[in-house]
Amino acid sequence: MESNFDVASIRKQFPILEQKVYGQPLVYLDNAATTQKPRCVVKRIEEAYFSHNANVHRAVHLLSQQATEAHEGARVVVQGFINAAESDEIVFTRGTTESINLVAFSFGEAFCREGDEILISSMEHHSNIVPWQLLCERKKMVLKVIPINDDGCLLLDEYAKLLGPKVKLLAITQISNVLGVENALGPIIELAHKQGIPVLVDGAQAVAHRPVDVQALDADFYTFSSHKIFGPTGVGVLYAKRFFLEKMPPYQGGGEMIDQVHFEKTTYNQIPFKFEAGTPDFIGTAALAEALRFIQKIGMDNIHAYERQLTDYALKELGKVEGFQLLGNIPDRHAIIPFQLKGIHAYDVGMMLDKLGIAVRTGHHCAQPLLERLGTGPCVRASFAFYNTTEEVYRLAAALRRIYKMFN
Amino acid sequence: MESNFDVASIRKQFPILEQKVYGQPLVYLDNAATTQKPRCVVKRIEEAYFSHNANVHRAVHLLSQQATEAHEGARVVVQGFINAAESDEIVFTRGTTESINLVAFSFGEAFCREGDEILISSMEHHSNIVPWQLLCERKKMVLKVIPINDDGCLLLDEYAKLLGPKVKLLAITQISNVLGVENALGPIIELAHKQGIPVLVDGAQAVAHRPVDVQALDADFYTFSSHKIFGPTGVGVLYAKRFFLEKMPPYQGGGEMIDQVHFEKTTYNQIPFKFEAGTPDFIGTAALAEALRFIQKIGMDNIHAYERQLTDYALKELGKVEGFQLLGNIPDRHAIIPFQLKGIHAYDVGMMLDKLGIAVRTGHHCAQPLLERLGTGPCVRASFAFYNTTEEVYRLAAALRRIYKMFN
Amino acid sequence: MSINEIQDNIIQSFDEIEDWMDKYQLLIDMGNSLSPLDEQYKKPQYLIEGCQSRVWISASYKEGKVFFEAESDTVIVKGLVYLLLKVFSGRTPDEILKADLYFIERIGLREHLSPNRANGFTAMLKQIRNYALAFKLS
Amino acid sequence: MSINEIQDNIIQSFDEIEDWMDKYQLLIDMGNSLSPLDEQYKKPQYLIEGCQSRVWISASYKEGKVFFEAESDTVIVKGLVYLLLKVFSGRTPDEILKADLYFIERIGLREHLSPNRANGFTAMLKQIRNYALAFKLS
Ligand SMILES: Cc1ncc(COP(=O)(O)O)c(C=O)c1O
Ligand SMILES: Cc1ncc(COP(=O)(O)O)c(C=O)c1O
Repeated sequence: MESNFDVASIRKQFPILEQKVYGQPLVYLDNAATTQKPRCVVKRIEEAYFSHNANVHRAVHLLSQQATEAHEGARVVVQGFINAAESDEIVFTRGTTESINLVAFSFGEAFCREGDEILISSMEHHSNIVPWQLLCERKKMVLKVIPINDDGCLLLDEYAKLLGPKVKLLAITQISNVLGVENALGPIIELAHKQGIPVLVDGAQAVAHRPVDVQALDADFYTFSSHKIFGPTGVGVLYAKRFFLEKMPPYQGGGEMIDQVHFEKTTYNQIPFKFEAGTPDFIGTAALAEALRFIQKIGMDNIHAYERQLTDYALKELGKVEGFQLLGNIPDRHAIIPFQLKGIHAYDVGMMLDKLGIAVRTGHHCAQPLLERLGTGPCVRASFAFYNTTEEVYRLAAALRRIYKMFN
Repeated sequence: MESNFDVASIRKQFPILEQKVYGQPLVYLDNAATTQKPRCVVKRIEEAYFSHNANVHRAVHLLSQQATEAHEGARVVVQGFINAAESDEIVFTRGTTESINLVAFSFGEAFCREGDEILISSMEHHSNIVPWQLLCERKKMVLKVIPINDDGCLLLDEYAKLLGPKVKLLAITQISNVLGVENALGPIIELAHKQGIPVLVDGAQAVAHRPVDVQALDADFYTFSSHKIFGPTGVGVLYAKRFFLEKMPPYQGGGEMIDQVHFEKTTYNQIPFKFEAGTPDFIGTAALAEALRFIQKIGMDNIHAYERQLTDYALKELGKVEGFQLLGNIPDRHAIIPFQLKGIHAYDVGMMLDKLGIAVRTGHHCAQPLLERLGTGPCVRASFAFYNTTEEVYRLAAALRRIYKMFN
Repeated sequence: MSINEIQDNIIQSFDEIEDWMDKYQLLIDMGNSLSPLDEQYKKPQYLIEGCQSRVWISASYKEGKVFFEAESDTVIVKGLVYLLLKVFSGRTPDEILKADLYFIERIGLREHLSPNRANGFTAMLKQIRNYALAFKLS
Repeated sequence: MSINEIQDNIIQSFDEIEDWMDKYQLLIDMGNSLSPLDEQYKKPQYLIEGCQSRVWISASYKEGKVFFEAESDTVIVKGLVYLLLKVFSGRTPDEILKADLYFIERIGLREHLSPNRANGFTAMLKQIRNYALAFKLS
């Protein structure tokens, strides 16, 4: 099945995959939590530290100039990766969570007041719930939630009913981190825009799995984390249309984000710097750019096609395992398989998989409301990246068979 | 002068110092902006990525357990480094700037209201000015500023007069990033505490140069950045006394910082996690711990003593250079020398130093109000780390002589 | 048998097993053999909520000794609970408070004590000590 | 001479110099030789404020040609300004708007164009084009 895509040679780029765990070769299926890094990304970090490490912007020396070029160059790489109209629309943050908090605060200050509503969906990650709860609390606003059906799919007519003049923003995930379902953002965003409502898309689970074009989506805000797309920890991206970045007040204050500071009056730098207070993680951004170049070379379409095959294969193989119960009933899953083994606590399944060298995640996956809605309690989540293989899926299936026996 | 401290062998740990710039061996004197990294720190990053990279907390598999141990272990290392009473009092942030913004927001929400005052000093970095301005604007509070004298020293009696029941917090730097002067935090904090006013200490310029003991200082908040103390970019520390962390509401919302999430009501995790929303930079924290261990091995007292000698030597040598004008008149400088060359714009000096291989910073150093107060306009700043040498200082002096001639 | 003798016994029975899966099979078997906790104790005041699993624990004090009963919703934690009760149940408060708990580490189950393991197990250990202290002072 | 011929001349005079310090000495000398801007133009509306240095630039339009005068508070930027005026002053709007400015890169002064260089130089280039456009449309 791996035509056009040589997974063996790709795996060689990821040294951690050669690791053994409890004497077993590691099978890393916790990619939705964080992804592994290719050699070139770590090499880029080393190179940056040892050849042009200096604080960026405003300095007159060569090292700083090189560091700034790497950092600002990364902005252009990110712009290209998600096809933003301008690199000024790319704000670097600490991660998806901070990106969303930034918008919740600054958009809230600029556009929201008491009684207004924010709309989210039932399948959001906590990071796309709690910032809005905090905003609603601070501004006495109301958080409304688009319901899903028992299959785990968004109820689009309910969504349409929730729209209205009080809704100031829709914040919605592109792909659910539990179910792997992709929301139909095209019509969803179109509907919101018809009523003049801007849309924030949480792309944390999407960017590593499918091509993203923020202009084609017409997303007003788009967020993702570097560590979930083969880049370093500690870096995130907020894309926002110029219009909003211009209108929103700064989030944090400090160095870099100012124009002039006086005790009486401070003026702010232009976008995107207005939103980047303090020394940025300029090594992290350079390494993120390297990660994006790496996957662009492989090709997002190739990755998407390969993962689709792998996911389909997994659904077929795992479906044959006694006691295997898949969560949700979704036409098309993006590299995420949530399940339970009948009668066995997810924690026990995860613990035993670990002893067999297989890393999965168990629990509520930072999406308690979703699991409550589905009424399932904690579940196991196997999530893939393009370096996973059919052999690994096979090992997962075999392990689950063995575990099922152990507990029964 | 280098008894007890072998700078040659220390330099070998910092590969970037072997770099050439415009054909000249690099003399890196921009350490107050960011510091260089020893091999072990970059090695630790590589090791972490290639042997135990996994999202921390709450997972059942071995990699995640190892990553969590590294991350939480780093908290204990930081605790030890600044002698905090508990590791729960260490909050990881993106940098000093974010640490201060966190306090400005959350302390502000918990303890401040209209008409209250925040006290800062005239020599603060923008990162310890603008967050308070934003708070004061949001809450209709008043920002008060402790003046300095023409020498660049804090006016302690003026300070005493500014204290009062309306003051909710004093935020002050330990060492000025422009002048290198250290404030007398002992009596300053005592005075504030006598009136029940908590104190935030900006330690960004202190931690790499002198031993810090937050309990001895009795600081209520203490902040610093990893990248300024030989650690990676993108990581910062906020120390706060348990009392305040317990009382303060969360800053950002999302994964990690929650206990239970329901659409109706969300409860928060215990400290320090309540303040750490989203996936933390767990690789960064592990590398910061490595940096701290590295300098602990060398010994902070040794570093302090060496840098004092180097600074004294520099003041003597540079004082002999025609046109050299030192900023401020301070008894004791911490590895920072701000100056101008008579009649030559700081930018021109910095540009020419760069061509001679010497990296310094020029401009307002993110402390516009201080330079305005001193009435000097932009200046040049040479700042040292313990890997700098007397030869390098000598090269700086020689370069300044040459530059002075070029422009005259 | 002293607390340490029991710990040593436990260590020995696990030491005889080489394979990780077999060790855990033993733990699972122990978990399955744990007598269920009376429903009256499955209430919030007896609950220790981990992030992934829950433990209920109750204690009684008879003739200077503390008796524990406990349960969990996961079998592996139940196995750990089984071992803990074996070590601690029926001991005097002083024995419990002075005990040096080393068997978990030694049978290779240290992971359950790590800050990563939000399974309520560490909290349960603390709760056992709290009970002992409370009975001692009562 | 065409704009490009002037650029080539500049490149040649810098090419003859090997040492960085000597190149910059030439730039400094050029900067020092720039005639000072009339005080009436040292006003906010003519100011381009960089983070580290400031540039004032004024323009006039005579017989289809744009004439620039400019100054900076730093000598090195003045040197760059000197070169820019040499290339652009006295040209028609169309010449200016169509010009491909390559000499800065070629004489090794690319650093002044980088996003790092908040010396107002890039903004000044933009301003020169804006003036040309305005005169063209007027
Ligand atoms: C005294 C002082 N405070 C705060 C900061 C801000 O630190 P960071 O940019 O790492 O957030 C700096 C560094 O520039 C500083 O020198
Ligand atoms: C859908 C979704 N949104 C947001 C996040 C939060 O990302 P981070 O923890 O990197 O800020 C995650 C990852 O956990 C996610 O899967």
